[in-house]
Amino acid sequence: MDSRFNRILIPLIAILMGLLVGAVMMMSIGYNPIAGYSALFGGIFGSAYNIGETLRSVTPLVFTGLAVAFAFRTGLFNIGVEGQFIIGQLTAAYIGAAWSLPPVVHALAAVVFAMITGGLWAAIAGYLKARLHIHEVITTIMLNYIALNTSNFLIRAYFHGQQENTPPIRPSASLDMPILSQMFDNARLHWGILISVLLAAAVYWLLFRTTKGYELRAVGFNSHAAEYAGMNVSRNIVTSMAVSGALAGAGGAVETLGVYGYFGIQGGFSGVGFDGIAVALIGGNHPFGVLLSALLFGGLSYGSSSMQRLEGIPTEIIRVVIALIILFVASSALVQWMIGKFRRKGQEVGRS
Amino acid sequence: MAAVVEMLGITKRFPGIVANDNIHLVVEKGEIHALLGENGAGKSTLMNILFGLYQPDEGKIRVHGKDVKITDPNVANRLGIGMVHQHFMLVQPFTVTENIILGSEVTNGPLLDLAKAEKKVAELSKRYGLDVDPKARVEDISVGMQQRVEILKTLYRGAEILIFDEPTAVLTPQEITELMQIMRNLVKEGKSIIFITHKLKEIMAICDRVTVIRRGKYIDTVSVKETDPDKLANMMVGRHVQFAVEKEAATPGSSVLELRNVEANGNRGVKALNGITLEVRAGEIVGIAGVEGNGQKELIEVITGLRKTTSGTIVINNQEITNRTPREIAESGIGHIPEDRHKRGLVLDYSIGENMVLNTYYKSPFSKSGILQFDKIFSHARRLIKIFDVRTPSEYTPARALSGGNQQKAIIAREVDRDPDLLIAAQPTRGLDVGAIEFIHKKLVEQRDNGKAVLLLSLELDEIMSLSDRIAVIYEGRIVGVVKPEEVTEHDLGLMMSGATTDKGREEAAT
Amino acid sequence: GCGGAAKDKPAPGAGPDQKPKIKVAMVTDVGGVNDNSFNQAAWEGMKRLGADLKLQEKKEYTYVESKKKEDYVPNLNSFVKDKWDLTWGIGFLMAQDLAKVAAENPNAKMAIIDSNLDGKIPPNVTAVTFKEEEGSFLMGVIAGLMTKSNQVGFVGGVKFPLIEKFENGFKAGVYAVNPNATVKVAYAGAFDKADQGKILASTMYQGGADVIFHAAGATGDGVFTEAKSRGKGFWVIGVDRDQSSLAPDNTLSSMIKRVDTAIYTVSKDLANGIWNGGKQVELGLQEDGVGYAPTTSKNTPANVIAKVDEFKKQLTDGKIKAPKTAEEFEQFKATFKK
Amino acid sequence: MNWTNMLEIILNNTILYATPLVLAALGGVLSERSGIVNIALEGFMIIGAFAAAVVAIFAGETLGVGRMAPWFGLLAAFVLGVVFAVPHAVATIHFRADQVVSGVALNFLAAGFAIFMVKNLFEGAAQTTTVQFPFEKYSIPWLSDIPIIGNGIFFAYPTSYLAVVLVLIVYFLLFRTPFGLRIRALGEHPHAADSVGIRVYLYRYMAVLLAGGLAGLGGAGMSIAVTSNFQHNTIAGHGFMALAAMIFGKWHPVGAMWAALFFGFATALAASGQVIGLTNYVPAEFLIMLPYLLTILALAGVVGRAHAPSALGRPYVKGQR
Ligand SMILES: Nc1ncnc2c1ncn2[C@@H]1O[C@H](COP(=O)(O)OP(=O)(O)OP(=O)(O)O)[C@@H](O)[C@H]1O
Ligand SMILES: Nc1ncnc2c1ncn2[C@@H]1O[C@H](COP(=O)(O)OP(=O)(O)OP(=O)(O)O)[C@@H](O)[C@H]1O
Ligand SMILES: [Mg+2]
Ligand SMILES: [Mg+2]
Repeated sequence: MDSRFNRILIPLIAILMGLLVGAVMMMSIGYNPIAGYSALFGGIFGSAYNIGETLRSVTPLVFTGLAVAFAFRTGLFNIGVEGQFIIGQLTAAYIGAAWSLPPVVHALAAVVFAMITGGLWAAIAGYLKARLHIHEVITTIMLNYIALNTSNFLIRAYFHGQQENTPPIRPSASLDMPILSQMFDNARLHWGILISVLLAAAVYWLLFRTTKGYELRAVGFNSHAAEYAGMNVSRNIVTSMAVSGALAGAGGAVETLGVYGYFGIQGGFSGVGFDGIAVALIGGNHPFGVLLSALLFGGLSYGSSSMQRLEGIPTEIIRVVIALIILFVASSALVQWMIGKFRRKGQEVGRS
Repeated sequence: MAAVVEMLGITKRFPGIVANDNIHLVVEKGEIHALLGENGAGKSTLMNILFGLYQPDEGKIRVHGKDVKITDPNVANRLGIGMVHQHFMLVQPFTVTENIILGSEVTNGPLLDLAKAEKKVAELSKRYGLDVDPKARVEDISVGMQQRVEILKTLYRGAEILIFDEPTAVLTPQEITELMQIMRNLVKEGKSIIFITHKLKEIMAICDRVTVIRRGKYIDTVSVKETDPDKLANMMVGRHVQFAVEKEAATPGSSVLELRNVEANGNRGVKALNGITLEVRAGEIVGIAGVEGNGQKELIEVITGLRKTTSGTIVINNQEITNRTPREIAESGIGHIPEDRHKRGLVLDYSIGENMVLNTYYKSPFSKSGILQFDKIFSHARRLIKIFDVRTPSEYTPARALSGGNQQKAIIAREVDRDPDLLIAAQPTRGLDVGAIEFIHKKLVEQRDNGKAVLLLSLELDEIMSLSDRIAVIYEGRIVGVVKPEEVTEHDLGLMMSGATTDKGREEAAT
Repeated sequence: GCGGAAKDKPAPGAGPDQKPKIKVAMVTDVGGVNDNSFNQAAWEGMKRLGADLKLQEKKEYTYVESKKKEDYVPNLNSFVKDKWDLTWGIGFLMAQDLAKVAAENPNAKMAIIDSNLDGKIPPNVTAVTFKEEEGSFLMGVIAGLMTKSNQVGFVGGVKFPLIEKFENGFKAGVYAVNPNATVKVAYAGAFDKADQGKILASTMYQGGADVIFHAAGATGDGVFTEAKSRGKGFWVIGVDRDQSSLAPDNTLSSMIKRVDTAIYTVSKDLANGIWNGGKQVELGLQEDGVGYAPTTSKNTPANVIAKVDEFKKQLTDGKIKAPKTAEEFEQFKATFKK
Repeated sequence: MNWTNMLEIILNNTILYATPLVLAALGGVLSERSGIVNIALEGFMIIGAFAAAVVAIFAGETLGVGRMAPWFGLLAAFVLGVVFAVPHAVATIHFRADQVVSGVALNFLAAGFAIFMVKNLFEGAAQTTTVQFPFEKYSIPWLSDIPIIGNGIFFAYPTSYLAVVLVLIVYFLLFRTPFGLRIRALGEHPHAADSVGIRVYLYRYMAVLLAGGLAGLGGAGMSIAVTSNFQHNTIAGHGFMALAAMIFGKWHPVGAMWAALFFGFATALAASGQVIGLTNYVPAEFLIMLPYLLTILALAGVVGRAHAPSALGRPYVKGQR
């Protein structure tokens, strides 16, 4: 019970400590932290529109966070989410524009195929690890760049609409949620949010409730024992990379179908995949933890631009704050120790 | 004689359990003092305290009559206390020399002087008759030699008081006799030794006095001359223990396992099995006797599908399973108690409950259409924990937190409970206390009496002798003879194991 | 706001004697406001407007930086929704997003730099584009005349239409003055990899090129450092703004884009009640929207500059047309004659 | 262009590109050999690049030390790299933080902090001014007269020569000194080290802090040799490439160097490919991604798996296996 209590308390304290340091930084360069943070939180919750956009900016992080977390749970470090996300975006943009299908079906088809391509892309790294024992960290890093340039080439050579972008997807493929968007004053809310929550639940169920999940985690913990128990280690490695990549691909798909309606030639990485690593880790690599940490992470980074707009405070401060929060969450031992000290103080006071 | 170590009223608590509860241990100069107790009794803990790895909650320690606080291994080293840990503290990729000098290196200016260090090591090993190759990598040498490295580590640091935590659990009989000789040399050199073992005859053989603890409590310290194995077993377990395995003569039935000229390569690509032919029939226990490293490991791996054969056939229940997947083979009726419990036997991060279904998790009732049935899984675990007396806080405890002894019981429970046609038991009682051993031997015999086949692999000759109905002797990847235990003495067996019978043949081959 | 495009009254608070008042905001792209490039130029235009109309920073003219592509829409909305008179989107990257916001808020006035919104410009948007090909053409002329080895180079950021305008305009300029000079073209695949820029530049210089024109953002910094470290005789031509400070002794010129002028004029016009919504304002040499940097004279001899001005005239008179795409360049080669 | 020129420039660019990666990868080797995962290399490089640029500018313009300026920058990069490694060390060693999490946090921290400081130091600018006195390439007497490799290899930035020296130093440190023996023992079996009285925490601290410093030097190699300024994307994934080089090089300083050189070679090759006009036959994008493709192919070809130090990533807790 105490540990469950700490599981709530530690992150909260970590967040507070992070914001505190941020406040000190603001003061150090002559900004007013109160004003800064009110701008920040205004930027997050201030209006229906902001709330809506916060949720929108959180959505892709849930997908990438889940992708990284799933891989971690099965003993793999997938730094390739960035690239798998791109593959998903491209696939969805293509199917969304090139095919013509009835509404819902079209959107679903695009998402599903994006999951397949994203999964296959990640499976390359899985295969190379399983068969040739190549460290997945290297391959996934390399595959990021390969994905980026392949996508750029395909768009430029075969699939560009006007300028550097793909043609817009057909309405039938869109994941927009007009009603909800209206409610949030035209914030770009879309079905992807729902999908992300469903996938989080699915991941939880797959990992912790199913036979396959039992196998995948066993292989991650101790491949020798898994082999002894008759599990096919290689196939499980490929599978878990594929699932992880599929989650990333889905993220790319909903970003294309729900937010932009097109994809384009990219000058570099959006960083959403790398942020996914942070999200997964803050969330303790647990699907539901990922939901919460995505909210935290996405909220703060989204709100930071109002901070800059209204108070002229550099958004980097929020990067620093986020960094510190991650650090404090990670060093739970530190926080626990502080809680402990605090409690003991309390008791002494109580006694005297 | 003066007491070199006095541990008085030592108490150590761990979350949920009192590992040591007011324990006394007094060791005198030049004696070999045995520390005896069940698995989880608190022996390793007590020794870890003496070596400064744990701090006692209560009690005091005197060394050479002076009160001391042993805050960390450095202090222990300075007090001349050295420990040979139960789980070796060796850096696998390092050479023997590097491991020995680690922490007090031989240098030449700022640089390591390995050449000089190797000389030193060679001298030491000569002086105490501890034969090691200073240049060899630890990962490449036998467990016995690794142990000698551990001992050299302590001697290199000038230890006067040596702690041996279950050194013999992992040794071959030959190595054990060697170790005994080494220990005798050491006491001749004026060292004092604390010796933890579960094997009473070892205690009777070389110890002067023995301190017995049970469930963390001090029972008594007696002189070996005034006691005998039965008394000791009684003191330690708290009841009478049956050593001799009682079993009727076997009534072998149809053939369950059959290997014909099986060949396979070892890890380094060299041939480890060359032409094994062996049969195990229903209702009999076949023991494999052999010096470690003669192909036992590979033999089991090819049978269970963990290693590919290069030629030959393996048949189980009249169906060929050569080079099938481990799962297919397991399904065809094989149970396997693996030799390395931490590497293969358990997923240490899974709960005991989850480990109890490690190879049946996908079957009904534990899995229904791909979904795990946790209620079934954990009730199953509760049942086994009860029957096999696994000492664990609960079925939800991670396997990592269990005493190795109890980890072993958990594995045996899992495999025996599957009631396989052929049960392969590799080193099933390694590191277990007499009570546990008695229990496990009973279980194996039960299997046999229920008409199942058992393939027993053990380095303990007397275990092989007392359990087996037939003994197959393995030497250099070949079965060099099959005998009945009542027809051979341990001595003959030892000769066969050392390849005596085939010496001539080898010489010819060599020329 | 009060709809109706062309004949908009001066914004509230504007009296006969005092300066007209207006609230103008700009949204930078991911480069940030101090990107040493067009975001920075845009902000300079804003500041000039502010000084001119005595506007108060943050209250009446301001900017917000975008960290990610996803930020564009909310950033644009943040001003549109508090009813600022004019909201600028800086850079083609936010074209689609700006169009979307404009459509959702027909009463808000918006403007975008570097995109014609694929020709579908809503009535409440002014789309400002530049004829980069014309400016690049002039750079080509300089390069073509200055090269001794008859080898010049072009380093692009990412290969897509906008950058290809630079490439082809430049090639045409070179061809116009020096048909037997070869142009080596390379793309870094990124606007933010100075090391790639440096490697490409050194490869070109080593291979014999002596003038390199870059249209590669921060990747171009590498071109400058390489030229600088090689010293005299290795020339580089900058882009977007006057970059000669990066390598004063090696910079021949910079193809400047007067984003600042664009922001300034369009905003000031609105303050004075002139608003040509729904239209594309295309700024070329004619309109001084593009041109060569004032520092060009430092390392470029007068006769070359004279030649440049000559071509500038031909381009503005429409005598010759600078190509935007590979195809147009081929046609140009076919039709162009001395 | 003629082929000798071509070869020269390819070699030269190979070294140019590899240098920062080598330095950072050395840091990675030290840290991971001691058992501490270090995906914070990117962050340390950012900090190093930042510190080097700022100090080189300050030293050059305010102190007026002229050509010496970059050396001050280099020193600053090392120092600030060490400073920034402190939180990583404290979190992972003392507070047993997940080492990957802490590394990710540091990457954020470094990026945020560096730009934040730049904005304060250069009135709001997102990048520093241009470094007036960056490193210049030096050619080594005699050696540089050798055809091709003379100009190819022996005409490089001081940071490149420094990198080579440091590779040797780190190699000796790790494999020829007691310090190294202890560091490697910690990476393999910290309990064993502890049981012979090695101060586990102390040595891990030293390794992680040194790693920060070395990666910092790597960053400096970018900002005061390659780009001559610092901005938010001066370090764009280089830290992760260094990480890859470290693994590719099997956690060995020399191996890491070869791996980094391999990346550099592939990159230089691709660049030359574009310049000589291969783009008429192969799309530019494919040449751009060539290095990454080649890396995977190379790894697929390499026999013998790289296996990480056994205790890598596991926080050390006394009395527990
Ligand atoms: N670090 C620890 N944390 C928690 N419990 C511990 C720890 N060390 C020992 N224990 C508990 O203390 C008890 C005694 O452990 P100890 O290792 O001393 O037994 P042992 O006598 O060595 O057993 P064995 O004969 O199997 O070696 C065990 O039940 C174990 O669960
Ligand atoms: N992390 C841990 N949590 C709880 N108990 C632990 C932990 N690590 C070790 N222990 C306990 O410490 C004791 C010593 O560990 P050890 O492996 O020596 O057990 P053991 O029973 O002596 O092993 P073996 O049975 O192989 O002789 C064990 O009883 C084990 O229960
Ligand atoms: Mg023990
Ligand atoms: Mg034991």
